[in-house]
Amino acid sequence: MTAALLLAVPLLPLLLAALVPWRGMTRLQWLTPLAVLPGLAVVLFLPDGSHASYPWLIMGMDLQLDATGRVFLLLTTLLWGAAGLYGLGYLRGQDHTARYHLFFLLAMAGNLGLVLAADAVGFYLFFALMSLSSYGLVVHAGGDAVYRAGRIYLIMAVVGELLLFAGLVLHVSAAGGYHFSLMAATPLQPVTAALLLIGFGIKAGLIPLHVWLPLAHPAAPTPASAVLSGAMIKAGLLGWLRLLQLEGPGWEALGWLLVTLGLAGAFLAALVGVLQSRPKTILAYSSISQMGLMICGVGLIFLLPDLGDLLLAAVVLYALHHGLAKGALFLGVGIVERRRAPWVLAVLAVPALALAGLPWTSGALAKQSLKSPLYEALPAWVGTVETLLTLAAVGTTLLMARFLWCLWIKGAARPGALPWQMWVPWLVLSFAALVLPWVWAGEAGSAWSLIWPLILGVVLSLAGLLAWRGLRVPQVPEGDVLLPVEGLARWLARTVRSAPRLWQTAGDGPARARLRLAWRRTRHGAARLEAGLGRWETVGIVFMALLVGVFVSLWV
Amino acid sequence: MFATGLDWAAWAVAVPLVGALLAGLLPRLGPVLGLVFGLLTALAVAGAVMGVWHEGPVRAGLGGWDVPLGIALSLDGLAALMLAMTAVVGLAVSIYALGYLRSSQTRGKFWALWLWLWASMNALFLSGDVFNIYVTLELVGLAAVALTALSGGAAALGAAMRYLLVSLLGSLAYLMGVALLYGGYGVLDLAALGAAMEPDKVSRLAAVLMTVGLLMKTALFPLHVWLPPAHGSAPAPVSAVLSALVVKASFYLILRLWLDVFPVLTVPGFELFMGALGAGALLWGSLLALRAARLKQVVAYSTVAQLGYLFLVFPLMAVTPGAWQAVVFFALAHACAKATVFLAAGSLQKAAGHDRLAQLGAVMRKEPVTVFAFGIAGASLVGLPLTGGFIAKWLLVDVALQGHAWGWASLVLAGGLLAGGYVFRVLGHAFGRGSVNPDHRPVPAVMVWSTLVLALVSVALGFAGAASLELLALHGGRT
Amino acid sequence: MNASWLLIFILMSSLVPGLLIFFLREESHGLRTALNLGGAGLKLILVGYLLLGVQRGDVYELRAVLLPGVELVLAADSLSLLFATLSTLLWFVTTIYAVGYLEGSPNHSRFFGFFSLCVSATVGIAFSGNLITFLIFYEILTLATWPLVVHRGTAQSLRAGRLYLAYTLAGGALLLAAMVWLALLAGSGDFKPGGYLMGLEQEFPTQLKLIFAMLVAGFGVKAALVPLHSWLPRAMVAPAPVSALLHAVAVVKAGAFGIVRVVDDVYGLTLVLELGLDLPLMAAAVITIVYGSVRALFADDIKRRLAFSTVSQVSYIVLGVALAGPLGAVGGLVHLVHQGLMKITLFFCAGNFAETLHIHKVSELKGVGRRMPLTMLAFTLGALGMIGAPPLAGFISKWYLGLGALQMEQHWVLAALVVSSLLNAAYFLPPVIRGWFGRREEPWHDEHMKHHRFETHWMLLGPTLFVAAVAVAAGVLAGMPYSPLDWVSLIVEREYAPTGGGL
Amino acid sequence: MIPLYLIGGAALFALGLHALVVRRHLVLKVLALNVMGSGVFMVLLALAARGGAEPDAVPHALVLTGIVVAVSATAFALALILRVKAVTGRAYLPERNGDDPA
Repeated sequence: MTAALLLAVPLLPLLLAALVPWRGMTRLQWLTPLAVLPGLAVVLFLPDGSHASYPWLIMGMDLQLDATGRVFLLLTTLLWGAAGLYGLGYLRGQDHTARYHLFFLLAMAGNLGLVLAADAVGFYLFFALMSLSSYGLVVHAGGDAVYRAGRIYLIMAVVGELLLFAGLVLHVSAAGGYHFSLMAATPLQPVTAALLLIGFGIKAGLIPLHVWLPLAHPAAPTPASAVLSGAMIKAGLLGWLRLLQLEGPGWEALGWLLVTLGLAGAFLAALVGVLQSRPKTILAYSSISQMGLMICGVGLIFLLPDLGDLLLAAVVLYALHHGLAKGALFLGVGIVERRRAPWVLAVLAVPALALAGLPWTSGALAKQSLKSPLYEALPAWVGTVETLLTLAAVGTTLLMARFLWCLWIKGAARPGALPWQMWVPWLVLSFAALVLPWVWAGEAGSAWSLIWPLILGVVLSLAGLLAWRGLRVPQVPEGDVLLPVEGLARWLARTVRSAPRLWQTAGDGPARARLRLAWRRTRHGAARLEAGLGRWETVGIVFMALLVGVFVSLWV
Repeated sequence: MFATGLDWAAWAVAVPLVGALLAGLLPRLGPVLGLVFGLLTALAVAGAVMGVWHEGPVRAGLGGWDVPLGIALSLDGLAALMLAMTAVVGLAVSIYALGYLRSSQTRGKFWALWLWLWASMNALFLSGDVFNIYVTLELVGLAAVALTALSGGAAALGAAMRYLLVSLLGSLAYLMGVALLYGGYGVLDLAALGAAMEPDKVSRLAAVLMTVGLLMKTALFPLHVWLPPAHGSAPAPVSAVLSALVVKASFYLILRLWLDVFPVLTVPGFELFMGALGAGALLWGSLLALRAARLKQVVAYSTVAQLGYLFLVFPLMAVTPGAWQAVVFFALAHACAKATVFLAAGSLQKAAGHDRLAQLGAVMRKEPVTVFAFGIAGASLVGLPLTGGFIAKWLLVDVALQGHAWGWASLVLAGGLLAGGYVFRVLGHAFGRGSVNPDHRPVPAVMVWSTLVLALVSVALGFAGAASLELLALHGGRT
Repeated sequence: MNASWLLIFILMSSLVPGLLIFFLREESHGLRTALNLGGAGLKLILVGYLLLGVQRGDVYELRAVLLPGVELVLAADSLSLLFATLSTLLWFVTTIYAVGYLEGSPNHSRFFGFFSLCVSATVGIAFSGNLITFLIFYEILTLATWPLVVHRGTAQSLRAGRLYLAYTLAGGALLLAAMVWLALLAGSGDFKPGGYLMGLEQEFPTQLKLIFAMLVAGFGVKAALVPLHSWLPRAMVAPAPVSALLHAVAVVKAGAFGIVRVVDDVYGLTLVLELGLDLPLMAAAVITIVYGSVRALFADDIKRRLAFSTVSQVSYIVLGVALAGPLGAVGGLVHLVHQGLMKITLFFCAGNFAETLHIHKVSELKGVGRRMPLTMLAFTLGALGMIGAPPLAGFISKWYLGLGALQMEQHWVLAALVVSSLLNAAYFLPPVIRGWFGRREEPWHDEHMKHHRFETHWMLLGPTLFVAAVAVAAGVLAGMPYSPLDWVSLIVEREYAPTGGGL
Repeated sequence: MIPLYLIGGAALFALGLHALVVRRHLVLKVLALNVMGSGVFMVLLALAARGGAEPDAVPHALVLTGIVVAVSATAFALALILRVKAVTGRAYLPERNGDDPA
């Protein structure tokens, strides 16, 4: 029973995916949101440590539910279910809905499966399934800009996959098996750790590997953006939590690296995000920024192994909070496009403020649980980190203000009906931010450290709003550091292509012509010589020459 | 067994001789006589081979008259194998000729001459003394020239005339050598000569004259020029016999002489010289086969090339004494393959009315069996597996490498590749989209199937390597 | 009667129909198809029976003396059956495909005759019990493939045929020399796990190295090792079924299989390691893998791209064997099957595109997914498998290759695998993406198969989907008994019995 | 005496060879071959006489046989020349070697 239920979590979306593309099966699309049900059932009914093996599948696969997995599975099912329902309304009347649902279900299967995977191969399999099928979601709308976004997304995803492949193979080889339990028992080599760091970092939006995010999120249809930003980028985080060993000597450097990059991401992404004007791009940068905080949290786990359990729980909670809030924000973008009403904006302000850490929201809970362990930590630098974490909320507040502003002034792009499939999931996710603290027993911290950055952010936003018209805001292109890299790649491709000599097949071109000429000359020469040999006089001379030749040779 | 191997061997000479006489007297019955006497000859040869197999090498004077004045027959494994080769190819050619010459003016003459040639060759293989060899050599030469001239056109007559002059010149050189040998040793018997041979001037001079005379008849490069026109202009069965058997007869003599009579004279320089000539033949013949525009020319130049292999026997024997067996097996494989190729070429020429390669494609597509036979035999020439050619090439490379003769081994392999070049060049036309030939004359079935059967003999030879080597080991020359 | 005669029957089951087909008249389609499929089906059954026998541990062996010391040996071991089963299964499928593909074109009898000969030669290669027998069938394969390469008869295909012959015949000559030399040093031993040259390395180290190089170069021609590969892309002028079966399975695999035999069963891994032959072979394989991928990247013609991809992918097999460790061997050998399945899928798809819509170039694939979704699906699965996306077959191969590289402490090979996979993605993803997401405004102008019930002729579509499904199953169900991975593990266990190891 | 015959035979052989090469008319070529043959026979006879009082019978038998062969060969050659003359109108070797379209 457990085995069947666990397998059904990824299998049901897969089966549905196999059915929806067929002509005459359009009605099955309605089942898409229901494909998360087995996952929800697992979250609700299976105890921690539920486990099943499928030795016939691939090279043998194991699925397992643990505490971390349960939270991630909850987030994933909620978000995919909500986005799935939302998508039904969002795409009504559009072309290619079958294709959209196919990729949506495939990615869903991957995302659900990877949470349960208990071995490296299974994890990698579902991770790849999710990453590659999301391409279909990213490029769904079509058009040059979208294809560019898709291309970048795909390149990054494939590179990430391959680095992961290398990292996993290295670690599996060292461990002698690919089950997480076995792998956890084997010390991680630095190279392996680096590969895993980068491989998952691409997905998690670790700077400077984040460049695909600001391009892909605006390009994708809104429900897809919601799951991309809310659930899928968390898969990278989960990967780290599963595979990077949170203890052991020599990991300080890794911890410092993650803390530094995380904090840098939190601030830089906020800075760049504020300079954007498309709402979904702003949200994407916000995601990078928020992921920075979580990454910083992971780094802290390395640096403060004593607090590992608390910090781990905090990071997981943060992920849940961010996923739900960000999902709600993205879905809200689609709502505003159709109903540019103040109440919509008001509802949207809930997850936005939650992200910024408004007390009594999930954001407050998450931030508190992340920061509170730090108060007890001994090293002096912890204080600085804590302060920086708090300060990051200013950036978040600014970003949210900017987001709401841009959404308001640019809304109503696609007026149309607002079906219940859209607003119901959106409301559910929006208010999840308020519900979460009630179901999650967290400890309350000092509210002041949450509120002052929020207030500072609001003040700065208002100041910025007033100053906005008089200032020429510097434009940062979406994808920031991507552009120079892209230019370099183009130049390389051009150079390689324009070196035809290098790619010329042997035997083509001038060499071939020369060869042909030489062959013709040889043939003519041979014919002339043969004709000469054929003259009777020559025969006589050759005969005598041979007599002499053989005679001489007999004396040699 | 009612008769000894030698009796059978004598019948192998006598039967075709009688057949030739009868066919000459009764030209209208030529085909029937040819077939009947061909079969009988083959039967006699089979008896002779079995005889050698069971009794070992034998020799005896014919009719009780021994050497020097009588005619002595000598039969050992080598001779038996040559007889067998002649019989197999001869039989196939005879059957083929039934179809080929059906409507020809010349068929009356053909059968008499062909049986005559067959008898002469058998006699040559069985001759045990140098003068008898001269006589049989001359008989072979004249019969071959007559067959070449058979079609009667200007080209054929010119080629035949040239062939005749070359043949007579070669024979006379050989005869001069015989005279010198007799002067030196007073005997004519091969074995006796071999036993008495001293490396003196006269012997060397005799060896030179005899060898070069025979080289001329073997058409070794650069004395090959008479061969392509002769083989190219003769009727297909004749070309097949000339290319497969007649040149081998003179080579057989060269081999005999240097195995049984002159081995004491061999020096590295001579071996190298002959090897160089062989290499030259191999390269030159292949080159010209690659450029020839007509099918029969391609095949004829292929013969020039492949004859080069035979002369590698000298350098190879220097490093591995048993190399001659490999070369003889090669000759055997080549005979079957080359005869097949010529017969197939004849069928195609007959079907198309010409043998210009460029315009042959359509006809080749209409004659798949013939092309298939050509392909199998071609594979044997190239040395591809499951054919006699492969075993021959294996043996040649084997003996070369045994003696660490890398150069000769590479030459053998390179020759195979060149053969691949011209064989597949021909076959390529069967697959080309060339012009459609409107006047395709169907080829009689007997030609098609005899060609195919001979091709299959090439395949069978691929499995006969061990048996052939065993037969060759029964070598009675120097006893 | 001796059970070993089964081997002869297996050879005959394609040879006899092949020879009979040569003599059939062009019009007798039904009889020809019946002969073809009957032979293929019979062979499948016989091979299946043999498979069970070999797994039980039965010995099948036939010998005939060709020359003193030179024997023709047919024998069935688990490695033979890996190759034999693959080629037999794919022969069956490809025959159906070819019947559909060649509908309405001339020279059927010739085509199918040689086609059957090729399969006989391939199976002969699989069941060769020593090097000489291997060479014999190897050369017959050359001979039987050439007519298929030049089948179209255009100047281009004749040129391709010439090039093919020039390479393969030269390769064959090199092999012949190497084998004679080896036979002189060591006699002509039968293939056996661990090789039969042990003890000679003290006496003839240099000679053994040289012979190894010659053997690898000789087999490398067919396995399309760089720089001996350039016949392969040219040979793509052949009809699609030929490219599919022969250039994805029979010919290139024959070369790779030869290298496998040389490394595993002639020299033996110990000797290969002792003589230091693993590293050069590995280097050759890696260079080929990367070079082939780069060339594929710049090829617009679909079949040409697939051909260069073959160049690259076949070397995975060589790489796996060169790693000379059990895990690497699993990766290499299983790729023998996996690559065959995936590549034949891709070639079938390319054939379907060309036959149905006259699409020959990657750039023309835009929007083809709407018109031919099933073919495009098969193409996608094949392409993703080639890239190594889990859970498809290619991933299993690469996974084991990676583990094998690390097991033998050749970390750089892992890097090469990653780079090559990246390149694979770079040349396989664009056609897939273009096919599904590209938009085609104008209707398809020259549709051939409009009248068919499916997107194309069912004899083209059915085999394509079947091989795609098998390729997927080979990956997804790799853990099941009788999967390629399972069978390969059996082979490797037998090969490495003393040393052990495995995951 | 004997060396003279020997040398004479060799000279005849050489002369015949020379004529065979340089003379163009076919009858002359056949004559040249006969001269060469005579040279060989002369050598054989000289060798027969060398044995002492009793001349060796074997060379004589050889010469006789040789003459028979030579006569038949000559007859055949002359017949062939007649055919050549009848077909081509000239009793010369064709200048082109065969029909190879060079």
